[in-house]
Amino acid sequence: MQFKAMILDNAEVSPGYFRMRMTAPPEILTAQPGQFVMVRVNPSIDPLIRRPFGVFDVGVQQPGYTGAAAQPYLEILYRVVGKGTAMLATLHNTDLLDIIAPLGTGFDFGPAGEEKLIVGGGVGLAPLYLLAKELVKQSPVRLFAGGRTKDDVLCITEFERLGVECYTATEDGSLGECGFVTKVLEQRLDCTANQGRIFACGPHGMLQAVAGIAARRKVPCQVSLEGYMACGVGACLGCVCEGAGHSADTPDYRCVCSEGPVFEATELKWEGA
Amino acid sequence: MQFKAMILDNAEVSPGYFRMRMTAPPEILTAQPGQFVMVRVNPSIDPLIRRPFGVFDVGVQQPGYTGAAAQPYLEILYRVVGKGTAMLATLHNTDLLDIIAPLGTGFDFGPAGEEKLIVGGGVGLAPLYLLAKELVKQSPVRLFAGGRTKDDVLCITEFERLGVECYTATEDGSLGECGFVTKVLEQRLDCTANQGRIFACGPHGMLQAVAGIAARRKVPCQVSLEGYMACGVGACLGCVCEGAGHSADTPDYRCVCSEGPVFEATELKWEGA
Amino acid sequence: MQPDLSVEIAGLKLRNPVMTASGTFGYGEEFSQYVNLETIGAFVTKGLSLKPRAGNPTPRIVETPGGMLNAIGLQNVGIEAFIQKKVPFLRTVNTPAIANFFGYTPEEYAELATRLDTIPEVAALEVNISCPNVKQGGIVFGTDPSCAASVVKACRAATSKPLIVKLSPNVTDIVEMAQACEGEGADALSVINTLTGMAIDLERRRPVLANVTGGLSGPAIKPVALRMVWQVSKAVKVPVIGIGGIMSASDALEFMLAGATAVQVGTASFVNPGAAQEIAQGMERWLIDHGVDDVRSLIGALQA
Amino acid sequence: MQPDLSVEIAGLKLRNPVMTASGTFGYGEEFSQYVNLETIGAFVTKGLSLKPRAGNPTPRIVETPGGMLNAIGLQNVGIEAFIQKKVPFLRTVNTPAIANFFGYTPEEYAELATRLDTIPEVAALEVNISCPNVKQGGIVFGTDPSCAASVVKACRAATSKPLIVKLSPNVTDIVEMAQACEGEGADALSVINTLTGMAIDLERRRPVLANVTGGLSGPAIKPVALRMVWQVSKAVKVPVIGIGGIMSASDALEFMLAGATAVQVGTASFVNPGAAQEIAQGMERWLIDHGVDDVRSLIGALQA
Ligand SMILES: Cc1cc2nc3c(=O)[nH]c(=O)nc-3n(C[C@H](O)[C@H](O)[C@H](O)COP(=O)(O)OP(=O)(O)OC[C@H]3O[C@@H](n4cnc5c(N)ncnc54)[C@H](O)[C@@H]3O)c2cc1C
Ligand SMILES: Cc1cc2nc3c(=O)[nH]c(=O)nc-3n(C[C@H](O)[C@H](O)[C@H](O)COP(=O)(O)OP(=O)(O)OC[C@H]3O[C@@H](n4cnc5c(N)ncnc54)[C@H](O)[C@@H]3O)c2cc1C
Ligand SMILES: Cc1cc2nc3c(=O)[nH]c(=O)nc-3n(C[C@H](O)[C@H](O)[C@H](O)COP(=O)(O)O)c2cc1C
Ligand SMILES: Cc1cc2nc3c(=O)[nH]c(=O)nc-3n(C[C@H](O)[C@H](O)[C@H](O)COP(=O)(O)O)c2cc1C
Ligand code: FES
Ligand code: FES
Repeated sequence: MQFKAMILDNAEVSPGYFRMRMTAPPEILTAQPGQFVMVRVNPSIDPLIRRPFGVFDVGVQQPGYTGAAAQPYLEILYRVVGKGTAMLATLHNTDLLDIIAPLGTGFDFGPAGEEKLIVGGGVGLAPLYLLAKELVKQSPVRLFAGGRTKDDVLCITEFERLGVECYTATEDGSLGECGFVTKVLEQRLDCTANQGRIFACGPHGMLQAVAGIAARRKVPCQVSLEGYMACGVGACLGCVCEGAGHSADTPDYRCVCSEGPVFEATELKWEGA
Repeated sequence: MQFKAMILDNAEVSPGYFRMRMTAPPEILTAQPGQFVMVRVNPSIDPLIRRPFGVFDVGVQQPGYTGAAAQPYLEILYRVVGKGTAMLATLHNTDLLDIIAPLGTGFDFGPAGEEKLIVGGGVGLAPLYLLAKELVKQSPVRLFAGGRTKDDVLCITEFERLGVECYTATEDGSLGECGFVTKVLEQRLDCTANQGRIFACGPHGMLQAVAGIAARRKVPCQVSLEGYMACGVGACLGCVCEGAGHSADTPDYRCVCSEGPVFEATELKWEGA
Repeated sequence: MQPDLSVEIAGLKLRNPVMTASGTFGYGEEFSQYVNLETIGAFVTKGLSLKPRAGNPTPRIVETPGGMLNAIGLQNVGIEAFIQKKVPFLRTVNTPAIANFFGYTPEEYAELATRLDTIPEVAALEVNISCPNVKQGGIVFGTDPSCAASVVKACRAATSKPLIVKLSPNVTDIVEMAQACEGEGADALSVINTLTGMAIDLERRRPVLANVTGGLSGPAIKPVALRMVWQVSKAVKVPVIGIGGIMSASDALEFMLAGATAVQVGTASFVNPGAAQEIAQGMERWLIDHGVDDVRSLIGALQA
Repeated sequence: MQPDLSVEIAGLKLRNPVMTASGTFGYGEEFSQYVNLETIGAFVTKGLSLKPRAGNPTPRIVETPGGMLNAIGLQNVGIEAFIQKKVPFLRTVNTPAIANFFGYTPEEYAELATRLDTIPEVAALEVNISCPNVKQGGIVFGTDPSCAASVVKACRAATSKPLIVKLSPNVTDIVEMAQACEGEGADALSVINTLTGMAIDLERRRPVLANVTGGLSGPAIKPVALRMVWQVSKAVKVPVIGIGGIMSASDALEFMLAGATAVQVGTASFVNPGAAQEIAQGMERWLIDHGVDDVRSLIGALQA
């Protein structure tokens, strides 16, 4: 659906990372973890194309004053990387945004009771919070959050509040383990003899590492991809990624926006794999 | 000069008309009545080209708190007509604008003591306030302000406060005389046997009428023109108007931005004249 | 009084002049949540080829100032899958579907035209001639009048449905191209396809698009498109469909003044998925506000 | 370490690759309050003709999405007044001035080249071939390889100064044009001039520009310009000057990666009068930040 959202909050939660809450129609509550939204940053032609962001959270907020109707909301977590996100960061409460949501295919939770291993790198955590919120209802959940420095490891408190056991790793050692978060993930898999199911989102290199670990250890694994998107609905064919069987002769492209952004890791082609 | 101005105030003074005050370097105080500024509405490419506005006022404001340095300011008065002005109208205090000012050639005041007849139509009043402010120092000044309705007759109180005698006319009769302001101007010229000097700014039709009156009555008259401008400094040759001697064979184009925007009415070609 | 927005393209009646452009609206179904298809004049499918085509590696799109580049590489399901999987949807919609298609030889074009001719759900054919002619060293059909003519001739012999030819703007003389196509029996001309452009990633010192160059679309190209529609519509008798950077009802109406009988909305649907419908509604509103009772009175009404 | 920003165009040394484009910077003096001319590589004059020219009626310019159209009509003071009134200023500035000029017959071009050749303050000549050839039914010189070649040949015979030819983008094959000019002795190629476009005033049902069509410039055309610079620089040996929508140092550097030896900044100077100087400074900053000690190492360094 397409709607005009009013910004309720737009706070810098870590240097360069913003968390934005906005109003949404009640249907937003049907958004599945892993789905995303397309944001028109402003009504001008600069930027022209919408920007995609994962659904960080949805919920209903009770306004402070009595008698007011409950307000469904949508949250995104974004990092300022270019023109569009820089403009988003300047927006204030009560400013309006044009949103298309929810889009794409989200995560498949897997059976209840099984250990869920959520792996996020930097702003890749964005679509994983709503996932954790759902998963904790049925399973033990562990989060493996990585980043370059401690500033890139976001919203851990929020995950902890859900009852998720959190592990962190930073490349510079400024928070948690020093190095890549995949090391911590492997330690856990060593302990549990490769039990559980992996859900990952983050930079491509991290996803590739996670997919490799999952493949070697035969752990089911879903990854959430990015792709350069124009339409978000499967019409422009701009956002495609390569399916496992892809080659120059037998091309196998998948639409990240409609068939994904969440894929089984085994369905995809991983470079050098 | 080019400078970043901080908006100090941006108020709707009449439906669709805004008066904006912004900070400026001290050199702004040298701006001559009739000069203009080029405003970059925002740093994006939409709109791309700067928008020209007359200098409505310049001055120095003493901040409320003690010890603060006096702040030179620039004011413009603008009507919302399209994209750029609509965006200007949404700006808030403390927002920044990129300004080039002052540009162009302003009014020639003429001898002191002589009656000054200022004629403004709608937002054409914009560059005439600073003019009146200067002229009242040396001469009796009368203002003839016209508009379609009373909403289009702006800032009369401000002119009155300067000691200017104000006459108004509206096409719908909602304020002052009913009809065109040129009628009121002619009444005054009848009284004074065509004494004085005319300064006019407003829609082209009004300027043409005023120039005609001035020519018939042999009253010296300056008009401030508009033109579609790109550079504002005489480089692009986009803004030209036709000089009196202009014809297809003997073309005579003048740069509105650098030779004008103020011209002696007799220097220009008036359609049908 | 309700103004009459209907127009006709080579016998094909459209309830209003607004279509969606090929490659920007999938096969009609993708946007059905955002656009009530029965509020627009027609929609054009993604370009079809004989065999399914995989298209180019990624990145395939990139934003540019006021526009975007795409190098999708004509990925499509192919004519067979189109008939099996996409045509059933067309049957459910009471709006004409126009099949856009392309080939690499005039024979391929003809074969596609023959097949499309037999599909009752296809109301008209739009030939994309912005493709390389593999027989003639890869020269793009749409940049050479005789190449273009050969394609149109082959298609014309293969179909009795309305045949629309979509012109490439990457030419010195668009009028010459238009006349060549009209001469071989094109029933209408779509003007324009994308301008060839390029974007560079400075830090990586590489082209942004895997294909290096791509097609520029969006508001940035509107002035070029308007100019070409104006030039072409003065020079041919067949109707012209205006395309290029149309974002609003006023844009669409400007193209009609320039000589277009109908328009196509492309990139705008990405920016605003409801664009085509809103433009059609906005045109109606404008006609009412301006007391114009027949949209056809605007076609070519520019006083130039 | 200070990086080396200097480049050479046909023997003409520039302290850095940034020039201002013809028609957007007057005769150098107009912007001297905003740009320290000695911080840029060179500046190009408004196009000169034998006789003074009045140009077109107004409106002459209009903003379009991400760009602008101009139909100034080549208004200029003429070669005589240029020598009398504008050259004295050039003498005061320690930065090469390049004279842009045009004619309506190859002979007119040659005569202008002869006259400009004698002016010591003119460091190089830039031939604008986007003009109609009055002898050949008004076909634009720059859209026909043999017409273009005839102009270049005539100018080449008339001057020993560096001869830069400025190409029109309104062609099917820019490479063919570039090679025709190179073949007749052009020392460098400026790529590109404006794209022909049009804007319409819907309410008045008229073209916005008095001249109906105009030249599109600004960021909107950057992808087309980059593509053409890339195509041309691969196909010729002479240096290419990249032009079209350059607004920032990164834009300029992208053009160099695509193959340009220098760049020209046009419309950007209207948006930001200090643009050319800021772009030159920004390029230096970028080189320092990236540890590149010679800007020439970027020319054509695109990995495509
Ligand atoms: C399904 C999906 C979910 C995403 N979720 C999040 C999220 O929750 N939080 C977050 O911070 N980021 C997320 N991203 C990435 C985010 O979309 C980009 O960071 C953003 O579009 C950059 O916009 P910009 O204008 O600031 O940058 P630009 O200046 O436009 O470009 C900076 C970089 O962003 C990339 N980019 C720009 N536009 C797009 C686009 N339309 N699609 C994909 N990539 C683009 C460019 O390739 C470039 O590398 C997601 C991307 C996808 C595809
Ligand atoms: C020397 C001069 C002084 C002016 N002073 C004032 C003033 O004090 N107050 C005021 O309200 N208006 C003034 N104007 C007019 C003002 O510049 C336009 O109203 C404004 O540029 C419109 O911008 P827009 O984006 O809102 O409109 P657009 O949507 O761009 O266009 C609306 C109309 O404005 C005209 N316009 C747009 N851009 C320009 C431009 N760069 N130059 C000239 N006309 C343009 C168009 O021709 C069109 O008719 C002045 C114009 C000039 C030339
Ligand atoms: C992503 C994308 C894919 C396109 N695919 C096709 C195509 O398959 N066939 C075709 O004829 N035109 C195709 N086009 C061109 C459009 O139909 C249209 O001519 C062009 O985008 C200009 O219109 P616009 O500025 O409104 O987008 C495509 C355009 C885009 C942006
Ligand atoms: C107002 C204006 C006037 C121009 N006049 C000339 C000219 O006289 N001769 C010429 O060769 N190019 C002329 N040009 C073209 C520019 O030099 C340049 O090639 C073009 O604007 C593209 O660059 P840009 O996008 O940076 O503006 C003119 C451009 C503009 C905008
Ligand atoms: S973004 Fe258009 S198909 Fe995926
Ligand atoms: S606005 Fe450029 S010459 Fe006047």
